Amino acid sequence: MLRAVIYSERCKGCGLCIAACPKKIIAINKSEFNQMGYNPSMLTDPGKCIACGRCVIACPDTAIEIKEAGDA
Amino acid sequence: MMPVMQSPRSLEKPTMHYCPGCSHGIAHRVVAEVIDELGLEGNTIGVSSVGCSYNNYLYFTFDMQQAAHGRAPAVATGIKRVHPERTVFTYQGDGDLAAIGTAEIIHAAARGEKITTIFINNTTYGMTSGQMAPTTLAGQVTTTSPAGRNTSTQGYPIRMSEVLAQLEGAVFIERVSMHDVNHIIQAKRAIKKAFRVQMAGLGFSMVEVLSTCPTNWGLTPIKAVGWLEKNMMEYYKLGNLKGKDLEV
Amino acid sequence: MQHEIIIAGFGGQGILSAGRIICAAGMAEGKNTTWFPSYGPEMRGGTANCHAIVSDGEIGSPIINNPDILIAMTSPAIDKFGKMVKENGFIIADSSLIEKSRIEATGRTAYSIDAARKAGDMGHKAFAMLIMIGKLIKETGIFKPESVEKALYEVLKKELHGLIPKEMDALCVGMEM
Amino acid sequence: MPEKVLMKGNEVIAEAAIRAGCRHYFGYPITPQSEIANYLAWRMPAVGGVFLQAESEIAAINMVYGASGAGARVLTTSSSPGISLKQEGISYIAGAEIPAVIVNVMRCGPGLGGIMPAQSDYFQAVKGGGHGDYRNIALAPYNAQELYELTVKAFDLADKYRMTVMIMADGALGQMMETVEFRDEEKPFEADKSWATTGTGMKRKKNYITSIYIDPEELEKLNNRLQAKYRTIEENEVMYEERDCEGAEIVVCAFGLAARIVRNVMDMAAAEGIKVGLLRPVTLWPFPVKAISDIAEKTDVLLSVELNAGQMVEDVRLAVNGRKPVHFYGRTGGILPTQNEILEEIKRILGRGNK
Repeated sequence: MLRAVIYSERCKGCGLCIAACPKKIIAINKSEFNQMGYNPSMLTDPGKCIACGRCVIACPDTAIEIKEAGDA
Repeated sequence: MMPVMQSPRSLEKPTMHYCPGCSHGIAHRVVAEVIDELGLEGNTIGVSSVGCSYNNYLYFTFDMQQAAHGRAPAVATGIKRVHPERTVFTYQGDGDLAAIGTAEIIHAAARGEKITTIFINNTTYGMTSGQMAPTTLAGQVTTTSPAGRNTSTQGYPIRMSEVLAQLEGAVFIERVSMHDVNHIIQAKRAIKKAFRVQMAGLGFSMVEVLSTCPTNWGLTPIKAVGWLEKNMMEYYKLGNLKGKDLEV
Repeated sequence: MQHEIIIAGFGGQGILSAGRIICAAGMAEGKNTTWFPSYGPEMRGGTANCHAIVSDGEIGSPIINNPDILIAMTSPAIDKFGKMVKENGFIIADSSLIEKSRIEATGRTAYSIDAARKAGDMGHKAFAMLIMIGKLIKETGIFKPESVEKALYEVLKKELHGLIPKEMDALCVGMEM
Repeated sequence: MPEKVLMKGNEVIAEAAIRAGCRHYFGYPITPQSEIANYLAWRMPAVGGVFLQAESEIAAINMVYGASGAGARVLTTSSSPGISLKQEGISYIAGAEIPAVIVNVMRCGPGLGGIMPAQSDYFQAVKGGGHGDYRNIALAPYNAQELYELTVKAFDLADKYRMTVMIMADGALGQMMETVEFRDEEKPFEADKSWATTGTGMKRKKNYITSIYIDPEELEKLNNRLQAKYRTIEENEVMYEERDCEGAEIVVCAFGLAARIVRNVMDMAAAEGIKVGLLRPVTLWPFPVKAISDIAEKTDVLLSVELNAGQMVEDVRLAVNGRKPVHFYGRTGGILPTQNEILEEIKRILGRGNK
């Protein structure tokens, strides 16, 4: 099963993936800070991901990939 | 089936230094993807310029040279004349290309130098903290036009794509935007074609990329893409200015 | 032995070429030579001059303050360079172009020959320079006439090589003046 | 067989570059060096090389940066005001540690100045010019033969040390014709250029060429490396000519055309029973400090003769270090000091006034 995987350590929390997601299942994870000090994005409902890749295209930090679920 | 999407081979893995939401990161990835897809990784020499992307040689996996402010087209000319069989591109911002380096870009284009230029237009000098650029819109507030760009004393923004499209040596010129997914997909198509034009030895090619600078615009990344769409796209019309029908 | 020669006139008289011919002829005989032209705006009409040095030894400055010999093709050239000629030096002046009084005013030994008129009679004004060089050979024995022929082949453009036999005739005319 | 030809100084430089294996030239016209470009415009294509007339001196030096970074032997040439414009690129080339040969056929300044010969860019070449702590190797040819020899050597030095080498000729040397003997074949120094941007070919890690170091520690490391390299060059590459300095009453320091004028003065002085020595730096940087220091032990007085208002004299004084008086004589504006003027100055210094 393919889905988006967010590498939170690379994420700067810009939110462009949120705007790009047609399923509205990406949000900023306010409870987590990464090494760079940003609140990274996260998938709120991974099961709904259709692996369309729009978040990958929108991300300026190559922090998202489409992979087989469980690879991350 | 759905392809697995991952970071392009031509892009190094470390995190880039750009601010959150900055279009540079997207443009870098798109350029790297195009180079991968055209099989050019081992054949490419890039030229970094001065501005926020001054050290993007750290982010690509192919050979690169860093150029003085505005001089990237001259440096690329030198490289291309030594290695005509290689793919050579410059990656320049608007201060670099449209102010201090105006002479170099115009003459590289006029010579039909077989190089490709990726021109990042975000209407501001990002690295030096948001000063007025040659592409700053009329009325736009920057640190050196605090009351908004006053065209009677500060002149008008330059549409470089239109300027360069007039030159015989420039064979492919297109303006694209990176503000949303659909536009990024179109932008990639244009960038790929620009490289193909170079590979076919046809002449100078450039893609102007409308980009955001959320930090210096004082906007969130999301609001910044909205500002670009509302303000920049009106003055800087998207589309092909030259070489639309080239078969490459 | 060192000969320091200034050749002066105006653009189009073959002044710079004359200097080169003198140097190339000297070189053909194994001598050291230098040629230094007036350059820049002066190239565009008006006066022209060059400094030619032919020497058995090492040449220091290629620029001549006090020439042994002045080859003058115009009156302004005599006025400008005449008094710079060494006391024991001499002037070769084209009397068909320069007033006698101005030559005399220099107070130097001068050979006045009507080279331009003679050259006109021979069919080409460019021969005047060769007549002057012929006179230079006669008065100094600086090099052999054959060396001038070699020099002409080197200095003149290929399309002018057909003229060289006549140029050599002009040289002989000069050597007899 | 070596060919001996009568050739214009500027053309000698151009031909020497070809023979040194240079196949890329980028330049912009300016008097009195334009014959270099005119010559290479036909000669470069004839040997399969690249001749490109750039849109400015700034573009030309940056093309040099690109081409040199890509591994080629590259030449650019100009004259004083044009060399000022090139300073930006020269500093970048220094910072990126890549080779380049830059010829300055000097004219007189400041500003647009004039087109007559001068040596007033001495400071610019040996003390700086561009920003930052860097050096150029500066070579001062004396005649057509040295224009050839030193141009060939310039490419070798540039490759060997990965830095800029400037040839400091003056307008007269560029414009004059003189006999030059070309060797049949040059054997260029074979430099390792594995650092060049040639495309990885997927066979090696990427190369990148840059002069920007945001991290101060890294930048100081670069500077330390450069300075160490400069010390090596000062040890090994000093060139000068010493003539008749043994027992000389006065030793004149002069380079290029000024030294040629002094050559004549030496003969004139000898005829009057005055023994004049000549110390002629061939490398203006590295400067022949030791040679001049040694001379200061043996002679009573020194004189620097230059086609400027007194630039090299400062280095002569540093080398002499106060042990002996060092005088200066020069003319500016493109006026050349005459032999008589210099002789009179020598007599004045020696207290031999004859009038």
